[in-house]
Amino acid sequence: MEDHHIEGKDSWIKRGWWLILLIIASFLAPTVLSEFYLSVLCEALVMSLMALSFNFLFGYMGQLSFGQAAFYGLGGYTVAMLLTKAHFNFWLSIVAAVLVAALVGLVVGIFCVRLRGIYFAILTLAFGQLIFTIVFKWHNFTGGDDGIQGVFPPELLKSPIAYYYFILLVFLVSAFILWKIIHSPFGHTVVAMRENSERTEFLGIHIAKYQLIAFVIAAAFCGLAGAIWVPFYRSVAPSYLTWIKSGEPVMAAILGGPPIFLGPILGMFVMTFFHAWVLGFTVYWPVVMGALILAIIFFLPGGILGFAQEKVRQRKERNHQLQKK
Amino acid sequence: MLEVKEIHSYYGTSHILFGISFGVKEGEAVCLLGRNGAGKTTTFRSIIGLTPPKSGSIQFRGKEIIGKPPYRIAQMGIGYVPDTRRIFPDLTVRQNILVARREHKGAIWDLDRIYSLFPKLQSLETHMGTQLSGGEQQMLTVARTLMTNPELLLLDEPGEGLAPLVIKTMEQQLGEIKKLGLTMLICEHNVGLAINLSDRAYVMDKGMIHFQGTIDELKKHEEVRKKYLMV
Amino acid sequence: MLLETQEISKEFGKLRAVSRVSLGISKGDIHAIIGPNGAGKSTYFNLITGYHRATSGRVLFKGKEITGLPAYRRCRLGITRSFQITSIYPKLTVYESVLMALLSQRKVTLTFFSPAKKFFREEVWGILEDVGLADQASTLGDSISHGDKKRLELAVTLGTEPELLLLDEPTCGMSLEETEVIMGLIKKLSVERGLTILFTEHDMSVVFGIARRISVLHQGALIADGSPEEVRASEEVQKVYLGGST
Amino acid sequence: MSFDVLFSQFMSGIARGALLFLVASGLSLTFGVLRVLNFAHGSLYMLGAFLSYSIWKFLLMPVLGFYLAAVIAALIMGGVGMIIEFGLLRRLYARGWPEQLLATYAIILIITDLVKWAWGGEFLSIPRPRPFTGAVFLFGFPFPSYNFFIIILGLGLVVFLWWLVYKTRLGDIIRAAAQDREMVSALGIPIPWLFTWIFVLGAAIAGLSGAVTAPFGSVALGMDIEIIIECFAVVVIGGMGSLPGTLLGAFIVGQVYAFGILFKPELALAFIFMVMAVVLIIRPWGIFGRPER
Repeated sequence: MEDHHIEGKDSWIKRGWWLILLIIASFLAPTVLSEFYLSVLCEALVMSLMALSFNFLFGYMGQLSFGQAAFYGLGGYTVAMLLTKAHFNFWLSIVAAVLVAALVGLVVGIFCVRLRGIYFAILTLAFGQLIFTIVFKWHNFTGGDDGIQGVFPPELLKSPIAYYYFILLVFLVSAFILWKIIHSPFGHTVVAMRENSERTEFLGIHIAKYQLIAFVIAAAFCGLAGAIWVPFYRSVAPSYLTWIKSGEPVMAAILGGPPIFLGPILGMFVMTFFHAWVLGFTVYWPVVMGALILAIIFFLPGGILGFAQEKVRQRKERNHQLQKK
Repeated sequence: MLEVKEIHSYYGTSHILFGISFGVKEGEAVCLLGRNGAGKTTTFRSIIGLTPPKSGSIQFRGKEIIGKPPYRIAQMGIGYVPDTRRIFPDLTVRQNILVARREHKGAIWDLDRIYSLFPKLQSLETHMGTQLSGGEQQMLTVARTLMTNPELLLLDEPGEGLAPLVIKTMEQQLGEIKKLGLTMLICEHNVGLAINLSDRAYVMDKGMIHFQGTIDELKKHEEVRKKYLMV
Repeated sequence: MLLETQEISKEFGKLRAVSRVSLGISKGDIHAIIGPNGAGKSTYFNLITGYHRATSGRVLFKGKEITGLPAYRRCRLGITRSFQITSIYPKLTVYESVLMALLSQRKVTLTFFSPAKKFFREEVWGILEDVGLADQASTLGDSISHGDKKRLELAVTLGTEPELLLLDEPTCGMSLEETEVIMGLIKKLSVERGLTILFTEHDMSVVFGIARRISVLHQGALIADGSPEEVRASEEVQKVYLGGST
Repeated sequence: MSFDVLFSQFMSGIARGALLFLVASGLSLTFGVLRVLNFAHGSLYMLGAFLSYSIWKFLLMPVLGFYLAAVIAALIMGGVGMIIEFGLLRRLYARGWPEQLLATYAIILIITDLVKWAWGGEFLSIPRPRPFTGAVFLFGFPFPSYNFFIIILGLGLVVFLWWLVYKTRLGDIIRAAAQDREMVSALGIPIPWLFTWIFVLGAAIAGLSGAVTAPFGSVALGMDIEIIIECFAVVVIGGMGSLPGTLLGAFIVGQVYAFGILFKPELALAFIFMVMAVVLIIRPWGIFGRPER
């Protein structure tokens, strides 16, 4: 084990160079990108955070939530309402948004974690749609169909570039925290529940409790994603809570490769930039997305990264066999 | 009639069968013996197409059947009686039998004939599948498979979990079926029933065949019995 | 008595799978439960580990009643089981699987920020050495051999540092050599780790090879209980069980 | 609250329940046999509604037009169902359910855009067909007679499905396959064929139910999501894949909706979810459902 550890440290720099490069590149991005593509990049980062939190449940715990948009939207609405109606402090509004999403996640989670597989997916979808309906129909409180306009960030973050750095920082810190959680004893337990929940229960783990904690964590990060997006976009609308929105992280995760940490981020970047590009010549984005989903399911099982990993593994195996001979 | 050659089967990623070969001739009864986990059930699942082998060949009446879906293989005349019985719990006994009915020329089995072989089932006709005892369930499973009018019957652990007296009855009924000219392949880890019914035996362990011969030869071969069958 | 069942029964609809079984398992013993298929061994196991809840009767562990406790709570008290059909983590490595058990047992599973791999290195390696899986520590669970899976399962159960270990057919589907290795292992664990072991087994050579006490179930009821010699001599046992298999 | 208000809400709840049963039964049947949850079931319903509108306009037949349009729409949707099962789902049975779910989700996106492109975003409606244009008096209170048409249709479907599932050999096969498809296959019954026809039947029922909602004046984009969420509530309450469960679930959801609207219209859906939550606490797998394996 000692050897393994040393080797691990040594190769971290070797293996992590491209990640460092990516982070440096993302800090330099505003100097080269047009304002339009900078905003697309912002959206990609925010949605990637949502996709990461979704994948914490899906890729690691093995539970597919089809209601994450509700938490994303709740985060957005909380910030919007606190800023426009209560003229609350910006930073505290963000914190409040995370808390609201986590709290609603707790209530919804209590019901949902009792179920598995497809039943969990239906129930999260149903609860998500319920929250959507409440927001949509509660006209005098949430603005109903019109949503809430005129949500402004503080002076410090007024410029798109400043806000981009804010989003980038929140994204990097959140991604790092999620990465830490996944590799912690708690994360190990979550993965073990996915692999064999019966075995794990007989090791003394109260399955429902751990699923609930994971659900709340995911809801909180989704809320955070919504909360930082709305002041950038200056408005929030009920469409943030629909199941079409919930479908996006599902698709990003499957596109990128669910069992891989960076998979959903890659998936979301591909989707967001593709979206921006497609909108240039047609308004029928959903049909394109639908076709894309089917294409991935049929031709790229395992997602982009999963597919690449499998290819690398096959090549290694082949080399290995050649060496043997 | 059935010719299995060098099949390798996997369950998920684990390699279960390592080049199994054996054959069954028309009209005979052959048994596959071996302990739990020796690969008997996987062999049966490979034949019926539920766990198709990755390599090798299985020919039924001269036709390759690997790669065909289970229902095609069953339609060709192979009847599978699974070890866990797998009665349909939402169906009555009668429905369980009738659901499998398949008309084709040369069909010899119908409800009357089944009931005359298993009179117990007639008296339980309207019971739900789950309300039966282990022995009754086993009869029902066999009856259900017979309704498909198979030419080759695969029996996976027909005596599993049954009281000795029930096993005797079962043995007798299977003997009668055999007399009708049905070819049988039986697997067992509890040697009694299979040996009494069979003409030849194969002994399996860890996914390989370790012995083949007539029942008399097996009885004489003490080392094989000790090593692989623990009797 | 470490574990005691008092008149426990379990009914599934009309079927009485376990019928008023009273049995005590003393500390440090290697205790076998035998009986034909369908005798109720698995159900009896499930009643002890909390997979099923008894229809009537009581289960006591170290004198405390645990009849109604859920499985994870019983595990925390020190009762762990293996499964007849090996129940492992297919996509975790051997090392990670054992680590999972220790994380749970030492109650650190609610730690969120320190890396899991830093925990309990020595203990995990100790267990892997004990069961002879150290050289396969970084292999995935579903790519090791059947015999090694059984060993892995034993290793995982050891990770929960149990006082009472229930093994459901520990040598099921193993070759003779593998069986002997497992038997030696069970004996060794009982001595070195002071474990109490309750196991079911089909293979009579294993049962009479390592059990210090044997209980025989037949159609859900306890029909004999005693030392291997006593059980072997019992006429009733000969009739229902040993006689039936030869 | 007076009796006539309560009674009238009860009757409108029954009608709503009948409509929900029409849609949810197809969803439940498909899930029960294929074990595939068809997210796009609501989209088939929506497409059925739009199709029947166009066929009705094309036919220009005053009395029979509506009924004929509904039947043709149902048949076309059956065909669409066959294309979906044959072209997509069949290749995914061996995969995990998340991929199946995502595939049906993709179908939703595609059908939604297709409808938007072909019919635009307007609300469309067909006038109530004769002889269901007027009102029927029950205990002296008037009710739209078209509601009775829906109720009769719902009851007709209950009887038909009950006969199909419990009284025919095909029904025996359906119930057996819902329990253990491997074993059914090993008995020589062609499972792929069975799956295709069950899916076609489910799609046709969805199309028919879409068509008969057109006279309610609510053919529009978004009707797919609205109905599927309520259908999920129905099957979660009643139990996935259970015919009596779907019937009971549809009745409950219909009633809760009708009385919820009376109480607080904005939160009618919320009441449905509260009932769902209560059922889930007591029986996580629904009233007539079975625990998951």
